[in-house]
Amino acid sequence: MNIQAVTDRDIHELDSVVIRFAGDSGDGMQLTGSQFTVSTALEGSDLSTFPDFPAEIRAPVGTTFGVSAFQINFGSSRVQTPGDAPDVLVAMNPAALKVNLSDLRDGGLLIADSGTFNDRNFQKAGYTTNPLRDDIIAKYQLLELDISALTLEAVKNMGLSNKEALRCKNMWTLGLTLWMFGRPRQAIVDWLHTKFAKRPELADANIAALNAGHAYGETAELSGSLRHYTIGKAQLEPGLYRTVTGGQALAWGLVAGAQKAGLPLFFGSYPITPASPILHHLSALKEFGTLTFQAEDEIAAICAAIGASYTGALGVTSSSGPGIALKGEAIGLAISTELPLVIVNTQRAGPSTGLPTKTEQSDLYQAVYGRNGDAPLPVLATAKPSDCFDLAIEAARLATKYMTPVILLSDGYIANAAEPWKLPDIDAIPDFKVEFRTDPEGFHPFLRDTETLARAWAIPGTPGTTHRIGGIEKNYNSGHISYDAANHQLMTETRRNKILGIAKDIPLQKVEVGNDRGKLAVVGWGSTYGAIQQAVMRARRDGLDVSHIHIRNIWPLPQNLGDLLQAFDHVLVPEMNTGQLLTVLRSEYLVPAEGLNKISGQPFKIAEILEAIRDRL
Amino acid sequence: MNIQAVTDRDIHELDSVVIRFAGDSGDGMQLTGSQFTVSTALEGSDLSTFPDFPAEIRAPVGTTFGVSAFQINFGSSRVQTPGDAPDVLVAMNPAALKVNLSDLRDGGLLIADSGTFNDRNFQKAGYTTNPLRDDIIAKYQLLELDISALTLEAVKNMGLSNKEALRCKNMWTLGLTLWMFGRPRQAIVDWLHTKFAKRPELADANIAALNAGHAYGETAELSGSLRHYTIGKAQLEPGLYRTVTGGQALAWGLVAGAQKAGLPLFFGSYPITPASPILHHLSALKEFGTLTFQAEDEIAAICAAIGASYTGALGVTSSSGPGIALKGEAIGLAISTELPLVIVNTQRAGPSTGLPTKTEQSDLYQAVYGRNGDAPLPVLATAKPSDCFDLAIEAARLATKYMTPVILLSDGYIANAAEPWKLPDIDAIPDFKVEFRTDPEGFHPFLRDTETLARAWAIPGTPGTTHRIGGIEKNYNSGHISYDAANHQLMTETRRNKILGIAKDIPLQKVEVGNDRGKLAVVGWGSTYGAIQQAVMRARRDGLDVSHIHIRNIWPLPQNLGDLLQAFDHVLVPEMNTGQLLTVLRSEYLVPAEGLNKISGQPFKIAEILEAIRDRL
Amino acid sequence: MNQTVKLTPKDFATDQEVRWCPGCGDYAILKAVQKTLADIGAVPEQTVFVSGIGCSSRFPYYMATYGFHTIHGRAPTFATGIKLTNPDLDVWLVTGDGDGLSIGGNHLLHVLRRNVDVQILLFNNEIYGLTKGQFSPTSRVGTRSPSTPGGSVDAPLSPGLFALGAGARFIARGIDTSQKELPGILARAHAHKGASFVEIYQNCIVYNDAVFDAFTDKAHAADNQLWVEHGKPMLFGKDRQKGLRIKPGRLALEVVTVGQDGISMDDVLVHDETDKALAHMLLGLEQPAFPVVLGVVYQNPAPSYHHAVIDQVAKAKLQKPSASLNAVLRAGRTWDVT
Amino acid sequence: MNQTVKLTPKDFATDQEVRWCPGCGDYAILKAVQKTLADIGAVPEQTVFVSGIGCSSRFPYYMATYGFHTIHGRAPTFATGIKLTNPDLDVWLVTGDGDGLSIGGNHLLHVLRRNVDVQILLFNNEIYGLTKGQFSPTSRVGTRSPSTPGGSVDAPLSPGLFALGAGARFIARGIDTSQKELPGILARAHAHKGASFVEIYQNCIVYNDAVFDAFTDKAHAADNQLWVEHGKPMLFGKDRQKGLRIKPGRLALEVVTVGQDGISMDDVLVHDETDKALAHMLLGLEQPAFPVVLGVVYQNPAPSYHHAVIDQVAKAKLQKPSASLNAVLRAGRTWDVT
Ligand SMILES: Cc1ncc(C[n+]2csc(CCOP(=O)(O)OP(=O)(O)O)c2C)c(N)n1
Ligand SMILES: Cc1ncc(C[n+]2csc(CCOP(=O)(O)OP(=O)(O)O)c2C)c(N)n1
Ligand code: SF4
Ligand code: SF4
Ligand SMILES: [Mg+2]
Ligand SMILES: [Mg+2]
Repeated sequence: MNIQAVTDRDIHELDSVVIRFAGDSGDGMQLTGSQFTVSTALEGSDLSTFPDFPAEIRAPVGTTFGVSAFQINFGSSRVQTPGDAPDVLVAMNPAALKVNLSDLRDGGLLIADSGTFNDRNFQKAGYTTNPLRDDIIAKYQLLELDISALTLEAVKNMGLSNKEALRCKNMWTLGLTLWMFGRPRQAIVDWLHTKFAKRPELADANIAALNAGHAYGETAELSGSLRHYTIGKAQLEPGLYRTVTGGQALAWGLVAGAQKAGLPLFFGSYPITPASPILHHLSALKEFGTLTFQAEDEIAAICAAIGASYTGALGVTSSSGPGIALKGEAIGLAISTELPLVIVNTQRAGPSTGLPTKTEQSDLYQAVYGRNGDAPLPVLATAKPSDCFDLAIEAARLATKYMTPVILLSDGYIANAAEPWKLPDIDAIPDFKVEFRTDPEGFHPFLRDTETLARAWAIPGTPGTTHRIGGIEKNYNSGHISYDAANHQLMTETRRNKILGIAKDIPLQKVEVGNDRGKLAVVGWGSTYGAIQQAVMRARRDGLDVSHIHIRNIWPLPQNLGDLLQAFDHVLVPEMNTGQLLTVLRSEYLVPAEGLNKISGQPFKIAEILEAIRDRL
Repeated sequence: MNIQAVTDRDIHELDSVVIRFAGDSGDGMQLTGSQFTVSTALEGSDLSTFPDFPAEIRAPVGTTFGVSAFQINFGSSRVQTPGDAPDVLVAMNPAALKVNLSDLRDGGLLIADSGTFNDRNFQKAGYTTNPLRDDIIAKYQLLELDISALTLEAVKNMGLSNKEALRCKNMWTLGLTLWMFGRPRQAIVDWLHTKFAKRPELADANIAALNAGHAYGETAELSGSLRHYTIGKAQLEPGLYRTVTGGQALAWGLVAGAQKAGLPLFFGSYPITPASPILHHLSALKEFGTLTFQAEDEIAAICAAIGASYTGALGVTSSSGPGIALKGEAIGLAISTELPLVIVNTQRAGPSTGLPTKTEQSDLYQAVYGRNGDAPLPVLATAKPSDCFDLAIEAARLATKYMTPVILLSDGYIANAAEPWKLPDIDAIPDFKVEFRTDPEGFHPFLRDTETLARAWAIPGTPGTTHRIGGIEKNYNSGHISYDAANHQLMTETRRNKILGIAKDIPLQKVEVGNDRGKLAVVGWGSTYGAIQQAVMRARRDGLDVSHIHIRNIWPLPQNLGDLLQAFDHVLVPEMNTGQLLTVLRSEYLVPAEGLNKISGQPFKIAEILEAIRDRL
Repeated sequence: MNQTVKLTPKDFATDQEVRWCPGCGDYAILKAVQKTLADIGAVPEQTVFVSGIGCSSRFPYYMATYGFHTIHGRAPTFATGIKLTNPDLDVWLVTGDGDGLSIGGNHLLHVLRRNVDVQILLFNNEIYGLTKGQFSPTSRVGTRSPSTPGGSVDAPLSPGLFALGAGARFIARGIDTSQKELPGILARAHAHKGASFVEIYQNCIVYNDAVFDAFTDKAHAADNQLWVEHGKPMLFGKDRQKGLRIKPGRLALEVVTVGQDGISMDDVLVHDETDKALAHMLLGLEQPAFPVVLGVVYQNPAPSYHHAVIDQVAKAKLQKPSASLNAVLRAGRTWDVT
Repeated sequence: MNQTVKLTPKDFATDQEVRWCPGCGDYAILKAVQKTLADIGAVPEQTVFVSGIGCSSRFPYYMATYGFHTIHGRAPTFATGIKLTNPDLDVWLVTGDGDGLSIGGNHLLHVLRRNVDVQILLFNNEIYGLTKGQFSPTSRVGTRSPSTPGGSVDAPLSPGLFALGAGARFIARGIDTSQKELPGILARAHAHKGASFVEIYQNCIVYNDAVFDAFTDKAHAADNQLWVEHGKPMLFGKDRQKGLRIKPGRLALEVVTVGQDGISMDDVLVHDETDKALAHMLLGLEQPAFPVVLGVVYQNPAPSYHHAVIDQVAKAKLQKPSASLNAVLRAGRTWDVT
């Protein structure tokens, strides 16, 4: 479509569009975006979204720090990222324009609600004059509509207060954009009916606004800039799909993991942005026997989870960087007592309180190295929303099979972003039922499986296996506390070897895109997955010898990774931190890997990585 | 001397002896050892001690886990370590024999109090028969004395209860050993008079026992095994000396550091083994205006210290691994608000509670990497007791000059061990007075010194510079909170560069022993200093091309370290952990360094390192 | 520490845009605090506002004084370090029901126990505002929140009773919207030497709107708010005809109506803010049977923590007037190597 | 959960050598607890002892049951996870004045507030034993310790009043050496549903010897120990002639002597363990003016935390009997790609 073609010479991109909805926290942009996502998904497009909301709950109306935005990239090809620059920007007020305009690509379409472009709002947004009259606007295709007035018109005499009526603006806007890209409205109509079941007049008004926006596109006489575009279906694997966010997928994965282990799920957590959604989702899944415990703090949350594991549940705790910091001592106890535990870290921008609502990958050091004593544990990292489901199950498997805490890294972007997900059949997922130790014969709590080195797990309530455990070093042969020097060396090495041995039980490192040897390997982990992959694919189309390697097992690393990296002339490691995976790879394999580091609280753009690739080839 | 000569062919060692006093927690072995140390030091020998006490406060009498030991190595040459194997072992009861005999070198002298070698004690120690009649004893020179009876005899009719009288056993033993090695008694007599000022009869009795033991050596008819030896003075640098433990030196160094910075010292801490001595020493130095705050936990301790720094004091907090783990979140705040703070970690064996009274170096990862977000800070590590004084001052200098928290690593061995210390002249130490920002003109809290990148430090009470700080990201140009993407990148890089820039302000890495290029560099940090140095010196005497490099600045590393390491064919890194400095060196310099790892809660023996050197050359 | 020109509430406002939701009770409290500082003649540079994390804890950014927005739950510990380092500073601590009673309960306990001379303002909205509405330790049983879709089951804590159990010596209660009374209460908290604890009922319009209506809204206020004053009979109700008295022969209070079944003014209990047993009963009274007790419920001063701490330092300095580190190092056994 | 052969105290002892100092009060408590378990017919494998860190927290190693020696101050949180996961277990929590009231104060607060069904034994020796004798939150002002050579200045906390403020519904007190009474008190704590809090005065012979002598040693015991019993008059003294009564017209207690200035038995207050106001007064009584109140001071049961938690799960299961994750994933909007 031409508003794409203007800049992008990449034919494979022609069939995708990036829209950003931006407005006041109160304007309901997140709703608009997620509903647009749904009806787009239902049309079979591939898509990737990026909700970006302010730290304030509801900042004063019209202020720049109160601006909330939702970006969606959808198309008939594999999309993978929310897109570098919007092709279409919807600005519901001057503040939204101020914050977002610079991201709109040259030649892009700007839709502005002129109804809100008045002096009071200019001033609140820090404009002295009407920015729509500014020269910079010339770069874009401007579509000025008094959406406020059009909405009020659409819902008048429906018995709404002016405030309520204006709240329908977002549905009017949604209707217009749905028309532009030929997306159906029915799903949204249904949703509005259920959402406002108790207040049908609101449902009707919102639907009226939705339809009015749609009709406006169809009938209105408009500049060529606004046209009706069609976007084909994406070539997704056949199957049943839904959209899923990382928070949802992670919660469901934990439930599945507990089921596969045959254990009740105990989830101990303390609210923190952006980790809370997992707590919220699980709290609504009690029918699976899931216990969710909102503790007094993060320490209580993890300790309660360890207590639950000690008692025979799958103990899980979840937080974000600052909260995980508080769990360090308790993680050490779980390592020392060798109890299964899953620790989920939905990373946010740090250090300290940092930028709670912005994303970052800067807790890798903390996950791999951040404890006192020699305290190794497995670390996994999710690549995207749907991946959270698979890795939550894998975390449960490793924790119970090896009797160890496992850290699962996600981040704020993955937690809130949505993508289409080909639904797995839970029953088809192999299980890994736990067998508790019940035989008193020759039992002691640190008896080990000769193969996995996992200790025997006997739980309270079992006759004949009463025992005491704790954080003091234990005798290798009896499990009793021991201050013996040689024994401490043996136990430390055993704990270490147990974790390193997991490398034999995880997938070998594969190359996502490109050859398994060559000029340049771009090595990533976590949510940079999509951006790196798109960049590498584009570079390869331009004939560059570059491969994409994505690491899910941060510790222990896959057995073949060292050889794989040695097979490339250059290794580039893009991270949303100052170079943390980089440290691990360099020290493990002595490869002269270099970092590409973005610490702005924003995901990488494809172009940023592509440029770094070009610079090196 | 022959009890040395038996095994040791190393002439330089001929003039030093290793004695270990071992007995029940109640037998006062630590006192015996420290008093022997004093009078040995006063005679001008070089020395190094190793107190090794049980985790239990006072375990039941006669049990093996209640055994307390004190080892001292002293001689006329540079000693540096408490010695690999004792030449003389004093065993006050069977349990002490059981625990310590295997360490006594072949041919060594065993002094046993036969008065305690009875069936009840054999059984408590886990012996079935009298071990002194065992064949293994043949390897050693056994001197059996009924010290109990001899002591009772010595103090009879001095009006002591039998219990009190037996308490004098340790002084009798001390008297005997002092005679053996020609050490004077006066200092101890004086000490006993002051110690028992309130109970002169106890002073007299202990002195009587001391003299009796001494007289016994002089007069008794003994096998050739017990003779009168003379040990020459060590060739120490001229000057005034005292013995000092790491705990003392660190406390004094902090007081000195605060004085040099011109700030009051605020010390917030929560008791924990083996870090508590620092709190105890500082609590008795209030005359310097030092405030010591025993907080409700480690988090409160560090936060109070940060609050004090915010208010213009030198905030210091101190703990050991598990306690430091709890401080992680607050350290992040100090990094984000860029406030000076000294964090002392007296490391102990981990993970978790681990072995509280045993030493280890396994918190380096935690110090360098153990925080959420990109949160760099300087890390220093002390090599020996006296070194604690110098590095505490250096930590205060870096913290105040660069407005950053600094982690200072010590360990349980350094904290409790004693060595002779050439007393510095405090007045001769250059100061680094802090200048608070008082000029309101153009002030904002994150204004930076263009050279150090340190921010302006304006404290409450100052007119015209009122401001607010916190853990949320701050605008580079105003210090106000900012969610701006580019600003976060800039601030993260600035914090990073500030810390990396410290490399320009610290000593270049020197080579302790040997050449600055060659076959093998043995690289150490912390309390392995003495053992590595002795091993390298011996290896060099045997003509091996090996050098000793000791790193005090763990982060940032000295600017020349990379080139230095590249100049050696092999790099060996002995650590009392599973290889933590190793990770840092390999990732920073891509040198194929290998580790020599001891995780037994015991310091390295010279022989262990020497053997590793020989294996590689 | 005295200033020349009297400052106005405005002088204590910063240039920073206030970032609470429109209609949040925090705005009213901010107003009352700024007024209080003006009333008491506070000196901006001698005043420090310390907070943890939460909507309420954003408070310092809006006060033109020194301010430290610290980490979640730990504000009391920073305040302790600040006060001990410079006792001349006037330290105010702002916290929330989650910050102060959930993650921070232990520090609140110990700052009260030690009687550190700070004013503690706990904004109780019975919810976690900043993290989008989960229930808190003061949320009533049955509170539906994102983490308790079926309603919360944890018994709520009474901040006042908790403070009393912690050894607090000044306990008061106010309401965000009680602009008439709040500044007076805050001024008393400020005048009190030692730790003063003020619980302020604050309405979170977004996540817990109207939880306090039963006693805060106009219609019910008079019959459900008992503003106590030392030495005054404890009366409430539209025409102040209702009062509290001790149940004859019992260790309990009851509501009586003056003029009904022989109850006279003399039967009504007179408030004694120094009576700990009475405070315990008043703080424990629950609606609807009883009104919500507001104002200064308990005050029983004792020396502040910093006095004792600093006295010890002063004593040590007196005993060793010319303390020299060189001397300390050289005390005890030394020897010369020549 | 019933056993065939009745177990003896010995059956609850492990083969591990007990590692407390000779003469430590912990030995006596261990004896009393082992006797209690035998008396109540506890089932070893259904019993779990959870502790933090400290001399007292070594306790689980000596009980032939399941045991978890956790980390400093956090025992209540582990106990909560254990009880919620398997409510059939009988959970005992052992802590110290440092473990439970210093670093662990917040968790103790919340386990009491939530009313988790565990027996909490706080060994109060008014000192940090394991770390070699620093003062604790219950140490009296002036306590000389390695960290307070000049004497401590922090006001001590009253464990009982703290527990009451936290919402505890069972509060009792005992003495390590009171072997006659202790097992009975522990049995009552065990019988109580919900969190039960028992403070046990424990002598640390090494670092704080004899701090409790004023009321524990033979000579002073009778006149300084008031063992309360529900429904019985509160009498004490050698020939039980002394008692407590309410000061006429005041909300306070006073010591009276039966037979003196017209005081008769009827004047002596009868203990009502369900009376919270009375509990507050009794727990607040201080020596030497008053005796130390011992025994079950307060009991006022309410449903245990785990019931409510588990009921919600049960209800959810009822509402969605055949819950299937496949179904949950497919609920809401899905589409087919063919
Ligand atoms: C260590 C840590 N854990 C959790 C959080 C997330 N968090 C921020 S504020 C808050 C609770 C706020 O509740 P409250 O103290 O009542 O303040 P309010 O927002 O209601 O005013 C939480 C859980 C955090 N910032 N830091
Ligand atoms: C995180 C942490 N901080 C500090 C310590 C050191 N520590 C162990 S026990 C203890 C206090 C023990 O006092 P209390 O609870 O009264 O037990 P007691 O020894 O007196 O029975 C302390 C401070 C620790 N083990 N862990
Ligand atoms: S969320 Fe509630 S407490 Fe927070 S600012 Fe909004 S209204 Fe106020
Ligand atoms: S130190 Fe005290 S509390 Fe600890 S075991 Fe010894 S006597 Fe008991
Ligand atoms: Mg709140
Ligand atoms: Mg104690």
